Amino acid sequence: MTAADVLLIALGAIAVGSGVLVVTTKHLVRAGLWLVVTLAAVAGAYLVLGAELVAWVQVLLYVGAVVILLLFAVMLTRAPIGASDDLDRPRWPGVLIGGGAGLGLAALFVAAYGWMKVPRPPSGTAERLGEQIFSVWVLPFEVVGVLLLAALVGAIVVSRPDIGARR
Amino acid sequence: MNVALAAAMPLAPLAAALVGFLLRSRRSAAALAITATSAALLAAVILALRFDKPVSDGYRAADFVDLTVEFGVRVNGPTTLMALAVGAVALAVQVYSVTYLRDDDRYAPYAAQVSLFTAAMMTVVVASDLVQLLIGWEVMGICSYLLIGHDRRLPEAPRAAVKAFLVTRVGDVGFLLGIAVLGYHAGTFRIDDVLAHDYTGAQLTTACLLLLAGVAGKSAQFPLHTWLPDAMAGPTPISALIHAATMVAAGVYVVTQLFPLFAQAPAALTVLAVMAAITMLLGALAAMAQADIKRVLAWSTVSQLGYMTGALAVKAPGTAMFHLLTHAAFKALLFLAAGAVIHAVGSNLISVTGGLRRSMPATFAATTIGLAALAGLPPFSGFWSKEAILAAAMDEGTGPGWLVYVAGAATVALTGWYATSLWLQVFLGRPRSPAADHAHEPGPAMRYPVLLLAVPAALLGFAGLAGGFVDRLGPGAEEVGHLSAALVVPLGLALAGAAVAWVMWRRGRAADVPARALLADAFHLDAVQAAVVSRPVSALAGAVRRADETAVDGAVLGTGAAALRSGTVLAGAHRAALPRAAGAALGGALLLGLAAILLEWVR
Amino acid sequence: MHPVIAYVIAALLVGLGVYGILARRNAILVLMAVELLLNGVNLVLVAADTTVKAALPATGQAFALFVIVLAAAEIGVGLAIVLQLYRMRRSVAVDEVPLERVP
Amino acid sequence: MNAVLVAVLVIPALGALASVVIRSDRAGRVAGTVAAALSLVAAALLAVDRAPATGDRLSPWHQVDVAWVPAVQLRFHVGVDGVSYPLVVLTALLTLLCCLYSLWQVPGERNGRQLVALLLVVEVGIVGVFLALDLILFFVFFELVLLPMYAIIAGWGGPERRAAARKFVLYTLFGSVILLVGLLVVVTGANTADLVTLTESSTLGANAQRVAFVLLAVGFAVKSPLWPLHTWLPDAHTEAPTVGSVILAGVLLKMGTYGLLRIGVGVAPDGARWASPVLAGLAVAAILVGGLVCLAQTELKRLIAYSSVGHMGFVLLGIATLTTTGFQAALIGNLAHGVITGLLFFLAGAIKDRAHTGDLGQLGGLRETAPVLAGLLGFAAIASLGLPGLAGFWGEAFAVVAAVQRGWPVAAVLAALGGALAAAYFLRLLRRATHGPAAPAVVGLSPLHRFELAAWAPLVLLAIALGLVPALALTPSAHPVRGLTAVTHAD
Repeated sequence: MTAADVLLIALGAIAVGSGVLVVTTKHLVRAGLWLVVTLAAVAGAYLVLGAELVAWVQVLLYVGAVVILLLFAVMLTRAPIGASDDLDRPRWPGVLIGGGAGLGLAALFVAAYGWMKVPRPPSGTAERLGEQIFSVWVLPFEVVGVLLLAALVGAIVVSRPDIGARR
Repeated sequence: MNVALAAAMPLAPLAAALVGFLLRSRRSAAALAITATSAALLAAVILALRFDKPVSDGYRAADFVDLTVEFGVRVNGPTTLMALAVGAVALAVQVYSVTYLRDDDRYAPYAAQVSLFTAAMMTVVVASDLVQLLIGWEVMGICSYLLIGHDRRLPEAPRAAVKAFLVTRVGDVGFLLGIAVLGYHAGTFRIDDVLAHDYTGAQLTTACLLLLAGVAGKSAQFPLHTWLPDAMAGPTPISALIHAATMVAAGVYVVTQLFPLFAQAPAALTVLAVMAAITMLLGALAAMAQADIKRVLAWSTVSQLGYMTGALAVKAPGTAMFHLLTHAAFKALLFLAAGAVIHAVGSNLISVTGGLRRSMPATFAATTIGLAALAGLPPFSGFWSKEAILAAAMDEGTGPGWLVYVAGAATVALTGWYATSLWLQVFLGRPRSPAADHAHEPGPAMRYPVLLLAVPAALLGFAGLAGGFVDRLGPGAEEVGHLSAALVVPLGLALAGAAVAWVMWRRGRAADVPARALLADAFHLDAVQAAVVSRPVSALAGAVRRADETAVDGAVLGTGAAALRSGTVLAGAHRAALPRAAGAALGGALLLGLAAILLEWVR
Repeated sequence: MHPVIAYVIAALLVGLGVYGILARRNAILVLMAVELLLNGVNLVLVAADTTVKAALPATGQAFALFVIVLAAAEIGVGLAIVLQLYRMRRSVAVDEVPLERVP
Repeated sequence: MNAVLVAVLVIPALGALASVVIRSDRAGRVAGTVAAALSLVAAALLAVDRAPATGDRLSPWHQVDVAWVPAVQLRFHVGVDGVSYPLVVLTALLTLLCCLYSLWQVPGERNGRQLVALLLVVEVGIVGVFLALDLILFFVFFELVLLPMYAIIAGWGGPERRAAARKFVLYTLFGSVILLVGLLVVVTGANTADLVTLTESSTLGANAQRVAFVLLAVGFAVKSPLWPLHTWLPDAHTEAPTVGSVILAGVLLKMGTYGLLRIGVGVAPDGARWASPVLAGLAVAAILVGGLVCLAQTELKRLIAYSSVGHMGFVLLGIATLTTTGFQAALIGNLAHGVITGLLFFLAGAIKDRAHTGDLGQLGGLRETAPVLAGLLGFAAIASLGLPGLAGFWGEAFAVVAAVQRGWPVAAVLAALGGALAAAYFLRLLRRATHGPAAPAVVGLSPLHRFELAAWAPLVLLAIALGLVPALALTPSAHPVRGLTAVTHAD
């Protein structure tokens, strides 16, 4: 049990705990806020695992952008501020499949890795990752750029009823 | 030369038939048909005069590698006589038809069909190969179909035509199979080779019994005789042709040609004897009760054919051949004379005739000769041949021989009765209708064939006294031309039958036969045939059609419909709302994962 | 350090995400659950860098970056659709989305 | 002569192209007809200057063998021998007659040059099937026929044409899929697709032969068609235009029986011997079922279609006996059926066009109002019922003889009874349609056109010629047939 393990367990507990709240809370806005906690905890886990750049991108992009976007959407759809009772459908299929998937995967991982010990990897700095992305993964990178552009255009077209509407 | 003559006999009428179907003009059709038939008759006459020893020649027509079929000619004694009879009767019929069908606008195809009929019969007569014989055999069947259905005014004609062809065709199934058995074992269909081949007993019995089915169909033997009386729907000259020299004669003729095979198959001969006995009695009994001149003659043909097959059954093919020839002469005569009577009174019914003796003296004389020959009165032709058959049956001495003898003797009495009765009712007494009152002789083209045929009908029996003629008849003609004391029995029976008819006629009750309805309908065998064969086949056909359309095609259409329906169901299942779709997808993924793990774990 | 800890956390996050997708009716909450799921996957990718001997170093991290970008794109489009849906039907409940083509 | 061999395939293809390209309808039809006539001449020329026989079982008179797609070892290998030659000529002849007929009349006054073009494409496919000496090439031609035929039925057919065309194409496609699997079993098992090699020296194992033969037989049985895989046929025939029915019955069905004999028996003789009793049983069932259904049938074209089922039953029975007699009977039966049924469909089409009904209950007395038409119908029906002296006799009678030879008396008896049934239903047809008083539907029929007579006369003459001189068809095929049975009787 090294310090890294302890840290990881603590961050994991936070992530999973707030994740549970995300999918169970009756307040829409709180779900969004709990999501922030989860994402932040996962970013911490990245740091522990030595993925510095990923961690910061996670904070910037997820916590900074995605969640804000989600909260905007909550507001734009005029969600009620208080608790609402109609957020969930019958739970058991979700419990069954979700539990099965989560615990099953966990069991698989445990079976696969056991209590294997590895050295701490070198930290993934922006420099190292950047070399990788702009040499080996440059083609996917470009493709992702095009995809983002397409998503941008798509989001605008879909959300604006006056574009493409029949006159 | 003999070969060429023999080949000309079928080929000349065949050519006339093929060309004749394209002709429209009545005059050229008649000229062509009569010329060709005359040529065939001429060839037959020359061949009969030149004939010295049997010849056979042919060429390979069809190569089935293991089996070959030959087209050729095969001439022997009976061939020459049969060809003469066919040619003579055919010519008489052609000439007679020119007048008889004076008002018919379909004379041209009719003449061509008669030519084809003649060609087919000639083919059967001279065929050197069983398959070639089968060709003539069945073409005759289709010609009889076409000709019986010729008369458009008779509503029953098409039905009778179909019946004639179908009944004989059912018999031909057996004939074809018999030929197949013979040809397969001998490795050839050549008649000479087939006769020379050494078959086992079982093979011969099978083949002969199968051939007998075909013979029974063509020669109108019980139980396939039902088509012949109905065939009267055809024009009268056609009846003469079918009954005298072609079609019905073909069956008997073929058995005489193949007799060496039958002689080694006693079982087949026994069956033939039973068939013959039933046929002659049945025909005579049915003839007694008919109200229609032509139907009397038709049933008498059935009965006389029984004599011929009876002669075959007692191993006397030459005698059968003799009766075939005398019968050809007097039956052609009788039909053509009956045609003259029908032409004169405008009806087939006996009840509208009467007293025609005075108004139609030539027809009267000819019919008298014909009926006397039919009844077996000396010295007319039928007497000689019938006595020879009965003597042969007596000589045979075995069970089949006695069966044929007893049935034959009884039939003699019945024949005497109905021949006399017909003669008295039609020609004697007084006219029983206005038409009969004003009857007159037909034109020369109809009169002369009748008168000419009267000559052989009267005198052909004496030919049996000539040794050369008897030799030509082939084996089994020992009894021909020999009279013994035993002839007293049949002669007495014939005279007794005639006497009874005379007495009944004098009392004005000539038509009062006991059990008339039963006899007139020939023991309801038609109805039996319909109930046992026709109706079940029709019902089966309907059932099969329904089954084919619902079950077999239903399975096909059902496959299509099922595919469509399952497609619709699956498509509906895929149009799920997001939660269900997501649940299904994620659950499916989970299951796949579990399955993979399980597989790994099992391994 | 023991990578299995990170893996188990990732697996649990995936399970939570699946549960959320299946159990939530509100489209925005479904999208949040999707984010949880994606984070689980990302965590696996990053943790895999420590255990898998790859030909190139830090491949998992590069993949994780791509996934994050994709997630951003996805959330953008997804929310646009949700807003459009809200505009049309005054509701964002996923099980009220009509399957038939609106005439 | 090898150029002629290719020309037989190329001329109709060019003709089809020409009749589509030419703008004028009339000129397009004429161009197509000329191409059909030229291809008939080329086909007839194939009998000239034959190469001497090199093998026992399959030695083509002429052959062309060039690589086509070397990557998959596909060769363009075509050739003609005594088995295929009569069928090639028959195909060319029937196509020419159909083109002639289309010069005069096209159903519903729809586009005639397209119909002619499709007929020519069908000819290319069918002739290709008969000529192909490579299994894959065979399959390509086999499938080439399908779509133009679909178009002919769907484009120029009767009121229910779409359903019938769909059924035709789906059903036969189903058969083709099975056929393809069978061909691939052979090709992968023997490692060659060359028919000459395969027939002369088969290297297939016993099990592979059985599997291959069953697959091939099912595939060909759909096309032939063999009961109970026949139900596409009546619908297709009833709805197809006259020329479509003629081609369909006349030569398209022959692809099935030809394939069964040439490929099924030729490549998998052991499999054929193993499966032959079943095949014979089905063939006899086809004969009887065809006959009985006809006896209860009330529609003219359907009746003729079902009669085809019976006739092809005789052909398949001949093949199933695996005797030379049976093979020869099957080959001449194929030809005779093509000629006679082609004629029957021409006549049925003429009657339906004029009387506007094919219902036997509404026809009647045809010989009173149209004696020539009635006479021709009578001739065709009589020829079709297997009257000795006409073409149909040899195939049917000798299929029965072959069954006796093979030692199948029951099959022989039943098949012969089927022959009697054929007589029954054809005479019933004639009695309903031609005899009796004239029905209202047949009063005032237009007289026969000279194009009609020109299209029918060759078929009438052929029916008589094949009947009187069967050697015309039997002599060329004697050698290959002897070789084929030598294989099947090798034990």
